[in-house]
Amino acid sequence: MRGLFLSDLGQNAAAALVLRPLAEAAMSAPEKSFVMETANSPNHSPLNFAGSPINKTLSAEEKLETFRQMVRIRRFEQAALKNYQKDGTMGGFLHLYIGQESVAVGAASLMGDHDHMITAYRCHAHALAVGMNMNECMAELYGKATGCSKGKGGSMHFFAPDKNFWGGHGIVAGQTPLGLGLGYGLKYRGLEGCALCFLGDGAINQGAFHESLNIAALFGIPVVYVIENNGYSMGTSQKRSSAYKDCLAQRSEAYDMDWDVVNGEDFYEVRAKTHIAMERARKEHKPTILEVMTYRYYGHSVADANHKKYRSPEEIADYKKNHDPINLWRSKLIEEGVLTEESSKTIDTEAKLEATASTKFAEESPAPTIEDITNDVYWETDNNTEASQIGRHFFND
Amino acid sequence: MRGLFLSDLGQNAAAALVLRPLAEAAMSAPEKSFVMETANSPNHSPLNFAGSPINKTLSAEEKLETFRQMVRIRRFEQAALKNYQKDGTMGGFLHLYIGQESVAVGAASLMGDHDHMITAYRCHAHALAVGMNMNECMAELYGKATGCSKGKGGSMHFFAPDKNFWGGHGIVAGQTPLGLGLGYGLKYRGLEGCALCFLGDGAINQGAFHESLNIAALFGIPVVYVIENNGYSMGTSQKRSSAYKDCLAQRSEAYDMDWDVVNGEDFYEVRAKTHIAMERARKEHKPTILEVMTYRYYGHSVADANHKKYRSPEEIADYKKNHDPINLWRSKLIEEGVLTEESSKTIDTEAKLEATASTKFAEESPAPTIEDITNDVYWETDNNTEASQIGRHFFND
Amino acid sequence: MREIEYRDALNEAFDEELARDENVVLMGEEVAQYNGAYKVTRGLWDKWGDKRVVDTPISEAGFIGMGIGASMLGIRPVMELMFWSFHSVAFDQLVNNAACCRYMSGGLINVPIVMRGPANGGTNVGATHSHTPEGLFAAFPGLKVCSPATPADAKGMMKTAIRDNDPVYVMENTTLYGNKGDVPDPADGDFLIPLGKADIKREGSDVSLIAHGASILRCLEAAEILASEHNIDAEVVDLRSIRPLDQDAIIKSVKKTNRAVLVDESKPFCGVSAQIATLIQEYAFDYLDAPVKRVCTIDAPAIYSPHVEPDQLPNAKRIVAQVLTIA
Amino acid sequence: MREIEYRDALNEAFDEELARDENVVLMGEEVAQYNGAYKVTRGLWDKWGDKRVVDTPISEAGFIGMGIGASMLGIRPVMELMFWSFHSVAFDQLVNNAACCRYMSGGLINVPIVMRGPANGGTNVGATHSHTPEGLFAAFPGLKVCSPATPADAKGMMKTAIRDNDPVYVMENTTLYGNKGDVPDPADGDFLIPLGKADIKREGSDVSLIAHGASILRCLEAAEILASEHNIDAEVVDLRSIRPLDQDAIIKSVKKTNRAVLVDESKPFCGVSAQIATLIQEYAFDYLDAPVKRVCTIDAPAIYSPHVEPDQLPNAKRIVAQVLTIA
Ligand SMILES: Cc1ncc(C[n+]2csc(CCOP(=O)(O)OP(=O)(O)O)c2C)c(N)n1
Ligand SMILES: Cc1ncc(C[n+]2csc(CCOP(=O)(O)OP(=O)(O)O)c2C)c(N)n1
Ligand SMILES: [Mg+2]
Ligand SMILES: [Mg+2]
Repeated sequence: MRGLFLSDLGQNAAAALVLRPLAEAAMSAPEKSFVMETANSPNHSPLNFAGSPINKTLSAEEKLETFRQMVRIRRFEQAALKNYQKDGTMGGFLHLYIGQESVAVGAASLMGDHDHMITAYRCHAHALAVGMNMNECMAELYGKATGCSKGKGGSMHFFAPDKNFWGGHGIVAGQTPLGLGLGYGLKYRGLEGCALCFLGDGAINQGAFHESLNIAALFGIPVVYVIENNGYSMGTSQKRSSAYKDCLAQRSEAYDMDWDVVNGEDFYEVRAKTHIAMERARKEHKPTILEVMTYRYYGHSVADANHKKYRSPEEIADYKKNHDPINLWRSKLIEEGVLTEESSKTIDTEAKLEATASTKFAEESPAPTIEDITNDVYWETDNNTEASQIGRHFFND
Repeated sequence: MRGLFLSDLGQNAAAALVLRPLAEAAMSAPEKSFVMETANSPNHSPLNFAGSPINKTLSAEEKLETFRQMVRIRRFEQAALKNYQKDGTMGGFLHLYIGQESVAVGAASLMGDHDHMITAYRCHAHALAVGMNMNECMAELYGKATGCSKGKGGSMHFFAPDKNFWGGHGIVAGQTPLGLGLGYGLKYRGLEGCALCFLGDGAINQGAFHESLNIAALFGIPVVYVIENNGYSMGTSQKRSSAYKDCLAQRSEAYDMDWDVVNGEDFYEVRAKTHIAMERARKEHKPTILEVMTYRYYGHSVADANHKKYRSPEEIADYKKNHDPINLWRSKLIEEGVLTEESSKTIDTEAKLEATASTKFAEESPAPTIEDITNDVYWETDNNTEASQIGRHFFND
Repeated sequence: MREIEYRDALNEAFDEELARDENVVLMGEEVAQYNGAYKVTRGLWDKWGDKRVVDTPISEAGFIGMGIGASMLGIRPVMELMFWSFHSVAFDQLVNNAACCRYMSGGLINVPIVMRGPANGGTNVGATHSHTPEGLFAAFPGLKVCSPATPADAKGMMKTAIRDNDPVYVMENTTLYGNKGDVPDPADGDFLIPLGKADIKREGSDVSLIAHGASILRCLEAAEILASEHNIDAEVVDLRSIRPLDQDAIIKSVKKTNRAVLVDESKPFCGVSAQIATLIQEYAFDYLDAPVKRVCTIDAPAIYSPHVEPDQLPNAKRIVAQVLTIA
Repeated sequence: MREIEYRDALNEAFDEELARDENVVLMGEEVAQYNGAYKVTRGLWDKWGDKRVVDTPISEAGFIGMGIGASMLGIRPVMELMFWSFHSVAFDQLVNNAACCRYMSGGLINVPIVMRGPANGGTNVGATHSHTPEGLFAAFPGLKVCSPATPADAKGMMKTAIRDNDPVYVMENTTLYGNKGDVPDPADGDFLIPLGKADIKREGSDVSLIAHGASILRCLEAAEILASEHNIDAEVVDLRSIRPLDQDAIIKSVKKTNRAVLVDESKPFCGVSAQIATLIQEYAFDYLDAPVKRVCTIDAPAIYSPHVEPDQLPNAKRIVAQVLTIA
């Protein structure tokens, strides 16, 4: 099935062409006619989503900015990997997103003031995409007090509520009810916005996700669940972890909910389809499941020594060579005359320098202290409120 | 929607007529042609499942026996209700099944040596249907040492492993992975059988159920999930608790699993469709969801004082008058010449007497003792094994 | 003062807080149209409508997680578990997302939720429905847990819990809902009881009976028997709040009486009483004339039988007997 | 004797029990084709095949409940939680169905399952992945819990757990998997260590250090420092099994040394150490020369930072300091 995907967008994407009535029905009129046209194009050749209204509105500078973000994310993670392997100072897990950059950046590029994002442990890209800076992110990996979570969260737990980013969560699918809650909060407050909640292809089999889907559909919650389908949950292929008919997103039909399948290597498609789902959430208070076909080049985490066993080296090489979202986006932008080989190099060099600088920042930052351990547990004690003075809150002998 | 059900089998049942390809595909040839015929009968009049092969094999005595079971269950529960209200000696909850009898009895009548059953807290009928006797059941309600669970389980927790009955479970949907496990155990041991796992229409929104469905389909587990859809979870109607397309059973499609909708007031239909699902499990190791449309006359439990508020008295009265599964089965059997008014009365009288006798048995039985509290916790300590002699197992001061 | 029922005291707390803060929203199974399985939210849906009082599907992980997510945006969900026992299907949301998000974000996120519902045995509903998880949740730093024994405490602590900016888990009790007690009139002003403050429900000098929730009533009964039949003057310390915990009040009482019997409906292994015993032996070591003793629920899953369950739980008889072993 | 790694000792236990009893089946996420996230089940799928070693989806409630259901039919599932921390998404199955089915059926049902996986901090994986729930589960009557500190204990107790007819929850430790230790050769016969039997890992006379799991290694380090730098002769009692608990060994040691420091990677509130302290003050009251002291994980969610996490956990330095307060 993954093989198919390589050659012709695969079974899931093909299914999307055939089985998209709900998504279409919910589209605004111009979007709809756009997709209808392309969906009818002969022999399922890759669709051209550049003409989608939401992509047409992109200025050259905005396009460059998304490219820059993707490059920055990749360079940040490559630096993180190097740092991780350099010595033992970085601890815990390191789940790299390399290969999937178009997904987080595409979605983040659509976020307005009242749109919120939440994801799982593979969260560096989402963090940078919403505007967190490399310094605070790298320092967090180093467990430093200057990290975005003061060294308390680590790689899996980046947060930036001021940028509408709510983590970074380690328990598989544990974030899915939280994402629902973000949407609930928006609707409760009467704000026109939506929650973008990311999860993996393996995460869909957790009970909390299904409970969330039912409530989302029943209550009409403005949430978009984005399954980043990279084909594997750790060493387990999609086929070995999930029962499904045509694709994973289709599980939404059980709840009479809209869905779509997205070719993640096409930045325009990610934006076009995510935008439709976000609008459906914002304007109609209707949830959607999007399944974005993507791929991670590295193992599940840096500790995953097996990742060339459960996937063939050819498969990985083919993705890198023919389906890399950054390469494809670069080609497209060069083709469009928005980017040149040279400016592309500059962006890349800047990103590398920024990553190097963030490493230096992280290395030179102070570590948290033992006293810090018991801060950030309770709002009340952190703020030394009257309430916090009453009774014992901590029980260290 | 419930209103529709009253007049013409309702939306769910209508959906079943239209959307049944999976179920049909899995039928054995004669069953299939049988259903095809009736499904084509004009203007959706109730189908006649009497001619289904599994029903044709029923002897007159067997038919009478199923009737007797249904009557016994109703009389047992009516006695239990009376006893519950008599004085305070019966404790806890009492969830009555009255109105739903055809479902448990229909399914139980199909069980062979290697078929197993498990259900939720509304379990008296299933217990009696698999052959547990009224004495042990009534004594359990009384919390007596002679009860099926020695007074330790109560109304929600009847068990009879020797009769392939595994409870009686109080946490909504908590039994659904256990039912999966029974099927897993059968397959592991190479036995041709299946697990019948019952749950309510409200229970389908629990995460554990969805996890079970995915595993059931993925691993090919011989389990039949029977949603007893009585229209309400406590005071919440199906519409207010679940998002769905045409019917609840259809959620199985998310896992590429077979499903069907069953008119629970028709004993022949319950048997015919349950049999198909059981055979699919036994022979093909394929799970099914069946949704049986049924109704409870009483409140959620005896403590439910509201049940005439969230349902109209007319609705309840209509079910009792026009859709009572026992009445309908009686009429059918009289029509077939299997039962007479007189023999029906005798069966009823015997059932009443049996229930009265069980009340006496329960009342006169001894209560468990304080010492009994710490029995039945560990197999090892109960059996006084060598292992149980090592270390402290209980921590009472 | 007015006498009102424990359930009505809670109801009043919700009503007042719904009026005070438009971000307060009640949710749970059957809390709205059905008025609550135990009628604690009676009339509130009628009064406040669909937005403020919300019926949820039977999806505890889903709706509790939803409440946590919404609370991060400033909503203040007050969520009912029809029984606290059903925590088991939402445990991840309760102990990870509610308790750890603040920490893992380095303090950037607040989770001002209240989880509430009854947590008690004694109504013959069997092992799965009779859990008393006060200690279980208090064990997780980041959470607060309280367990009011009287209508006044129920109202005052519930209002405090709703205003608290951290997750507070309030353990009510089906056997207390119908109890009446004095509760200040709302006309006399906002009535709040802080978390972390114990209450001496009976003064005494010979032995400290330390408990919370319904066990307080058992202690008071036992104290009467001890006084009348054994000439023992027991002090009854109501912890009210398990975390934060009024350690000072505990230690002060034990230093006065030199003897303590802890009464705790938890199971004995690692129950709240184990924590209190540990603190007493540490902080009042030189004042103890006898070991700290405990009266807990007899160590087995909750038995159904109404004939035996009362004896599995702490009761006056068992408390008196335990006191006599050290008096 | 052979020296082998803790992970290989476990692996050997599985292999032997798979051979001994055809009802034994290993299951969990990545246990088969991937050889286990921590390689504890390495080679077993190759050897025993799809039926006996089973990869599951990420559905802990689903597959653990499935194992419990299958165990009622006589299968003996040995189920891995990739981290014990993930108990939170399967809690209902773990504490209700596994712990209570026997009871609620009046003893008609057996649930001979083993749940296993690592339960520890110290690897910088943050709050949600560093829970140590020994006490949490031991609190539920019906469950057994053990926590081996050495390769030999790991093998011997795992084999016993698999043969036990009740649910046994084995808490392993990622920081121990690579440790080597003597384990008897299989050629010398079946090697079993009973549950409920503590092990004196170091004899001493001045103070009892009581612990389990990786904390035992911290105690042994501390004991060396206490001996060499402070002339204090510490006894190290390894509980090994939390429930059943070898209370006799604990009390015997304390009666000898008259002082106890409990070392416990749980959080302090209602942790295993609270239960042990309670028992000691009750059963060795007259023998105690000082309060029982504890060294627990500092009371906050697990911090990520590798610079600080070692100090949040019990370590030799903190143990020595605590011993010195009562020595
Ligand atoms: C409840 C739970 N179970 C297991 C794990 C361990 N685990 C972490 S990530 C992962 C695989 C998830 O795969 P997927 O959802 O496809 O996301 P991806 O890693 O591919 O981004 C597993 C099994 C966990 N963190 N939480
Ligand atoms: C996890 C959990 N949540 C809530 C409850 C309380 N409860 C018991 S039965 C019930 C309604 C279930 O309705 P349904 O599944 O339709 O079954 P029915 O009672 O109609 O047979 C509820 C909410 C419970 N026992 N367990
Ligand atoms: Mg994946
Ligand atoms: Mg129902």
